[in-house]
Amino acid sequence: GSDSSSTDGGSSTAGASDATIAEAQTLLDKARTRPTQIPTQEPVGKPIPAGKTLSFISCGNEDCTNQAKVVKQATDILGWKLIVHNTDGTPPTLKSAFDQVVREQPDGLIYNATDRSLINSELLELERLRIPAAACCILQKPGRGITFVSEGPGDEIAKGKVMAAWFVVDSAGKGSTVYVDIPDFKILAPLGDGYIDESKRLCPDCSAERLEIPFTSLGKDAPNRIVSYLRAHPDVKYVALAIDQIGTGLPAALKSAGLGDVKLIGESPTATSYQYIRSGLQSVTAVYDMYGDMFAQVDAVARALVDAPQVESSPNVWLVDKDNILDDEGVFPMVADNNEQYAKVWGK
Amino acid sequence: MSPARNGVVEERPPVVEQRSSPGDHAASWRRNLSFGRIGAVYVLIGMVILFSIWIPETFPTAATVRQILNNYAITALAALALIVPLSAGVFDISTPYVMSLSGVITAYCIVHGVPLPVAVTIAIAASLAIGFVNACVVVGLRIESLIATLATGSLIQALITLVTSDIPINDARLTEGFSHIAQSGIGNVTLPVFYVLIVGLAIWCLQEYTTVGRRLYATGFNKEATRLAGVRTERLRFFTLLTSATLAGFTGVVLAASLGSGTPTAGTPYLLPAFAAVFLGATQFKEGRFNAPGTVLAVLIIGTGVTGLGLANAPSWAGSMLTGVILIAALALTGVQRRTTRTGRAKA
Amino acid sequence: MSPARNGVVEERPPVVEQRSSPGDHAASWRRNLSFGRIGAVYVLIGMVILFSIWIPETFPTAATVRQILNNYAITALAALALIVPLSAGVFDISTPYVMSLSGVITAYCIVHGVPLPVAVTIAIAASLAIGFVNACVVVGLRIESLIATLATGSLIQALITLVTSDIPINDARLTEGFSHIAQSGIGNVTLPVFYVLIVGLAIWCLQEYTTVGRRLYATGFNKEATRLAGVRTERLRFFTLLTSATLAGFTGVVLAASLGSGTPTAGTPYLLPAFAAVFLGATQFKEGRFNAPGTVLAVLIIGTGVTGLGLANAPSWAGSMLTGVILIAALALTGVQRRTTRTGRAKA
Amino acid sequence: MEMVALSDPGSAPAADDVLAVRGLSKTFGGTYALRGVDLTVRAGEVHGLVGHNGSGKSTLIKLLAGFHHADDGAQAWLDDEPFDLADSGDARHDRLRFVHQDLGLVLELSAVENLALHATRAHGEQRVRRADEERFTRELLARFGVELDVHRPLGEASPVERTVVAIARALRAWEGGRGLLVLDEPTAVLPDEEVDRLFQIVADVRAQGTSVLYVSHRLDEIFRICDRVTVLREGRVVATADVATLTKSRLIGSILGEEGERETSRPHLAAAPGLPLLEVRELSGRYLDGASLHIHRGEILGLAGRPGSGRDELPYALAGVLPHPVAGSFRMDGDADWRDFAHGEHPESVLLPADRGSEGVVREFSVKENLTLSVLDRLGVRGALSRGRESRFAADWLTRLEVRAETPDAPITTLSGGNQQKVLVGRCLAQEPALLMLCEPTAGVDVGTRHALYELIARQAAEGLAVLVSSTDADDLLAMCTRVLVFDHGTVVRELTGSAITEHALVHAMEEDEEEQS
Ligand SMILES: Nc1ncnc2c1ncn2[C@@H]1O[C@H](COP(=O)(O)OP(=O)(O)OP(=O)(O)O)[C@@H](O)[C@H]1O
Ligand SMILES: Nc1ncnc2c1ncn2[C@@H]1O[C@H](COP(=O)(O)OP(=O)(O)OP(=O)(O)O)[C@@H](O)[C@H]1O
Ligand SMILES: [Mg+2]
Ligand SMILES: [Mg+2]
Repeated sequence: GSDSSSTDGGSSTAGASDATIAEAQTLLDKARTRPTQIPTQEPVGKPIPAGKTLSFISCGNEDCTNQAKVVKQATDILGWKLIVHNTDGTPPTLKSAFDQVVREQPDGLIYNATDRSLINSELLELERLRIPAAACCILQKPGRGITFVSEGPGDEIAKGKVMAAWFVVDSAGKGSTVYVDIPDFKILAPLGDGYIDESKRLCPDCSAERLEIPFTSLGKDAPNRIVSYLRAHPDVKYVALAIDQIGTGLPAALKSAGLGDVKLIGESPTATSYQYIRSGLQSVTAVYDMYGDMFAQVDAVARALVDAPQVESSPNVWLVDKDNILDDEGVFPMVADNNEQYAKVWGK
Repeated sequence: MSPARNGVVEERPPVVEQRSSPGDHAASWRRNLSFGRIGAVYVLIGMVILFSIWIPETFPTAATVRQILNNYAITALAALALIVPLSAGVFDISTPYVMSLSGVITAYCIVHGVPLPVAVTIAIAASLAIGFVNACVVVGLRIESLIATLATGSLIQALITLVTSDIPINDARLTEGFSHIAQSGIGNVTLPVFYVLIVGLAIWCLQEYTTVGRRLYATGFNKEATRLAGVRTERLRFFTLLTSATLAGFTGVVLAASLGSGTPTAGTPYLLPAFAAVFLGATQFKEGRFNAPGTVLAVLIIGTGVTGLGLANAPSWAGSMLTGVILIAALALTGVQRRTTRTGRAKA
Repeated sequence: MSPARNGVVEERPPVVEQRSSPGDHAASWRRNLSFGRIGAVYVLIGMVILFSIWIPETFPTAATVRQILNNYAITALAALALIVPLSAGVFDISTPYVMSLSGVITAYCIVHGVPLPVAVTIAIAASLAIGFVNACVVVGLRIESLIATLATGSLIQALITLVTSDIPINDARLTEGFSHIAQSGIGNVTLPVFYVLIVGLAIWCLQEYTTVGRRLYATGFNKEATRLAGVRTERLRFFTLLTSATLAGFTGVVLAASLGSGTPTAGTPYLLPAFAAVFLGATQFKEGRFNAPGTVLAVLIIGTGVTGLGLANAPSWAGSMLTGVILIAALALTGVQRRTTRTGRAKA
Repeated sequence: MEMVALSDPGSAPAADDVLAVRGLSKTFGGTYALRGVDLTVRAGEVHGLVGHNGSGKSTLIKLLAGFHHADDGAQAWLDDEPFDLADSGDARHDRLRFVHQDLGLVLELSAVENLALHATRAHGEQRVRRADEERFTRELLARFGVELDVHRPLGEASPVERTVVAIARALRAWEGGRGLLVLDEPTAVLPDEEVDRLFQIVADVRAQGTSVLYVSHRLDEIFRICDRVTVLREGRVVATADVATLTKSRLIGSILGEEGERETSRPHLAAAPGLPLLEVRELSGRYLDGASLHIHRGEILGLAGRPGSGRDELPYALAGVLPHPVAGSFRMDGDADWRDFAHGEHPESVLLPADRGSEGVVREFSVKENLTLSVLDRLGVRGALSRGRESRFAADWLTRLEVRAETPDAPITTLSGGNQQKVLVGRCLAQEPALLMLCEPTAGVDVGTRHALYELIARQAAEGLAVLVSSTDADDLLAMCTRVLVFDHGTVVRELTGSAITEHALVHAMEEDEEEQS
């Protein structure tokens, strides 16, 4: 990445010291560079048998649908068969899907964002059947039927810190910011902690608050709630979004409320928010590496099947703005040759 | 005087032909088993046959039956909660919110060390209190029930947010003793299935074998005439809202136990399926009357369809498609049959 | 024959006393401005005063008015779509799904290079087709409208999933010309506000000043009597479902334009607020009749409350709380006033 | 009004009074429905209650039943003991039994359930004893000579059957002895022979020592069964008198507040010469079974026959509004082509439905809106409705029909039943049809209105309107019709014309036919 065009990097007196801004700038420069290496470099070391069957439980929303496609690429590399269990994300259908997995006894399972308490008995049954299960986006630690967890709370905090760095640098340590949180999604809480704490650490005089909006306001009155907050806090010019989905429709609402100068810092971009970034309606977003995430889970299942030890890894972080955004539409791997690198790790 | 003792008009022949004499058991059975009575049963049978041919290995098994029963028990409970008010012409659309509230309260209490029975009692008492508020608004302030309970639903949502800040309550204690309420069972059939049986039976008895049940129907059909007959219709309507809130409260506890957490929005996904089931159920068995067996049948039908499609690994849109088609088919079958029967009789 | 020509009873004095002479404007105005007529208006005024005292810097400004209008225009459109069928006694709860579908179709077409006017036409034509299906199911198969449209809603959902795989459609082209449909405006008041005015006015004229409107109300109140009075009630009911679908389709296009994307679930959050607004609206202006000004007023009230609370930095539960309280207060005021007027007059 | 009041209405109740009411008033929204009504019903008497439409009869009864709350100042005694009208839980209410106007039945429930609904309240029974209830219902209805499927919703039963169920319900578990049975227009839709049966029941009730308060607009009935009669006019008691001292014309005068009787004789109408307006061949439906008939312009054709004879189905079949298929053909003005009902065609006509409450009025509409519902197209240009024209139109018709309403914008439900009926007749006439079909045109209509309606219709017929009247009330046929068809088993079995139409002939025709069949 180049020096950020969006920062003036000028000397500041109040707020953050030049030193901390420089620290933030360093962090930011690193984060704006597209990663080139997958997190897990360690080869499995044993031949992974082909012809295995992997089950994937889809929650029925956009992300899950895309995840299924990515997992398919991974299983294709391994020569495995993938069974996708579609649910609508509600407890009965989710539970039904897990029941079905227990009955069908595949060689491995991948699922996401389902609390263990709903499926405790199924997970224990899978453990008994020695079927490895990898999950993402859950708060629980591995164990008792869960073989591997990617995108845990620690990874979220790291992402929040990078977003905070962008805010501090862009505002030259003089701004005020708000983090828009959806408490329903508990996995997003550490992200907010990372963002707010890091903002305050880098810039003790900056104000960084949290605005909670209910999950039900997504796609409806979330923009209005944010506009109300901003009108009541005219000094806040930086809005960090727990997920980019919150920002759908927000630029238009800001514009019609005369708040066009407010900058949006996002996370887990949607196709809409990429579009916003391209047209300058949103400043940056922290990319969610779906490829890395899914491949890491398949990798974990593969290691479990050949009794190779699991490896700890942290996902890559990448901050995207108008200047370094790719032209890709939809889902793309954060590491350009993600699939090839994994193939090498898997010995394929 | 007893009119039975005076034979005023014995010499006259009956003016109306007796359409079905009471002794004619065969005919009465034929009527009870007609499409017009139980169109949905035939749809269910048809579906079972279809799926058994389509996926003979996995569908026609005891495991499938268990899977359907276990996973749709809570939907059935949520639907049963609506029957009593609906049969008295009262819409209670606050029940999903009561479900969420009661689950959240139970979880909150347990996490704060309240013994399980006390926690459940508190939750159900709170639900009853909500029912009381509903009843006061609908009966006391004489506000149309549909919109009144929409309004109280909003109030309950506020209460839930106030208690939980929209953060699901999770804790190890919730996956222990508490979860047995929903997750333990007899021979792999979980307890909620038995709750459905008990609640369904109780409602059936209330509606079929008690005078209150009959007065409820009468109130729902014609409030004025029923009041003229000396029935205290307002008191009954009051009572129905207490019933639905209490049942919803109980369902909420069971739902929380099955989720192993107190989720602030746990109830909302049940709103539309529950209403669909109750209305479809009202066309079965007791034509035009909301009834428990019909409702349970309706839930079973949808459950069978969706589960069958899941076993067949159908694409995710197939589930919604089938739900819609089943609803229309069952209702159309019931209706068409009824109309042709009438016409046939007219010609006879 | 003309009634004027035969004087059957001319010798008798007319019994119809004109109690309120047409000249008595003051009394008629007093009646029109009573709580019983427009309880909600007083609630709105009270709320405006309260917020203006509470947050004098930000609330009583033109910006707040614009914010409310801009942000609730789509809710108002969604609610207006429900009025015509409801006044004929037909529930159309598929409208939120039609909204989603039409938005998705528009986005899909535009992304595939179809010119904007053609894309919008296609989307609205598709909505009309859905309306036709609804009408066939409700009128043709004679299935109760509430559950029939619940079923078709499920079918539409399936259609949406089929087209989009539940992935929102995003593209640069959607944030260009297309978004002007919703996002441009006149003096910071966006176009949807004007759509509400136009649609609301059209519905008002239909209901108040046309024969069709009168017949629609009659159908809703007593279908059988209206049919026997020579009105083609089934044809009217058919027509209402076409209206609601078309209006919902239009609303869906506007919603998609305001979101700048074709979101598969965009419409669903509008279901309950729209129904609440229509039912609250039916208690205003034209007591007991679903009407456009009442509906728009209801949306305004909720919008003002929620926006005011947002500006006042109230916690997130306050919005739902206020919504519930407003609904109950407006309905109770309207109802109580009406009853006391009667009693008062009786005592006089 | 020189009718003799036989008891001083203002005095306290005497020992043999079953029911005494003093100073009973009721206002609805500022309008008096009843003002200071005194009423005394003696032990063992049948007491008539008459009055024009909207005079307050039903209101009085609903006050007795505790359905409405009386204005302050009213006193009531039952068997010499004061009782609280407002407290419907008062045990003494058990000695008061009601059959309300329009019967107060829940039509979606079956006969068994309707009977049980009422009875269980009195006895505090919580369990439903299905077999007992069914047996009891069958026995009870059999004694009244009606056998209907006791498990079908009453909505599918005929008006007669419903009336019987309502009466049976009121008398359920009645032990006889002192008490009061209140019947509010029970005969409004009953044919004569059913009326006879009802009177047998009334006589039996009275023989058991129970008093009866009897409301009817059919004054003959008052003379047949009542001992005394109270006349209400505009919510006040204008007289209470011994029936034996009265003549029909004096009673009518008292009801209408005028001296003398307004006697209408049957109109001398001549059917227009030439081809009939409508000819119908082999009409079949649920009850109709190959009925053929014709009607000329300027003719008032009556249809007689017991319920289920096809007589009541015919107008609906001709209007093409039945849900079930209808077979047969028709032609207008002697066209060459016979058109087929089975093809969904039907003659141009206007129908006044039989059941005012469920098929006639739109309860939520105002008087004006109800009146103009069928003629909206004529009140505006191309779908636009002219408010001014509508108001003038409505005011014109309401005056013409002598409708007692506060304003044309008052809700229709604030009108008495009879006045609602006038509005509906207005709705029909306003359509200026060639063929008008009236079902039960005078059900619940007072004598004054009844004669006004007769005259109105005769006047229209004289101008060339063809009218078809289907009525259970022989008076309607006698007073209006120039020709009467008697139906049985779905076909026309007799035709009476001109002076041959007498009450005797009508009854005879139906009975005779009965004998032939058996
Ligand atoms: N809901 C109401 N609100 C206001 N006024 C009413 C209402 N119902 C009836 N009235 C008035 O009370 C009067 C008596 O009506 P009611 O129905 O008691 O007449 P009635 O004597 O039973 O006549 P009918 O023989 O036509 O049934 C009428 O003038 C009517 O306008
Ligand atoms: N619920 C009500 N609200 C307002 N006014 C009413 C109501 N019920 C009756 N009235 C009025 O009270 C008056 C008396 O009505 P009521 O029904 O007692 O008359 P009625 O003598 O029974 O007439 P009918 O012979 O037509 O049955 C009428 O003016 C009627 O319009
Ligand atoms: Mg009456
Ligand atoms: Mg009356």
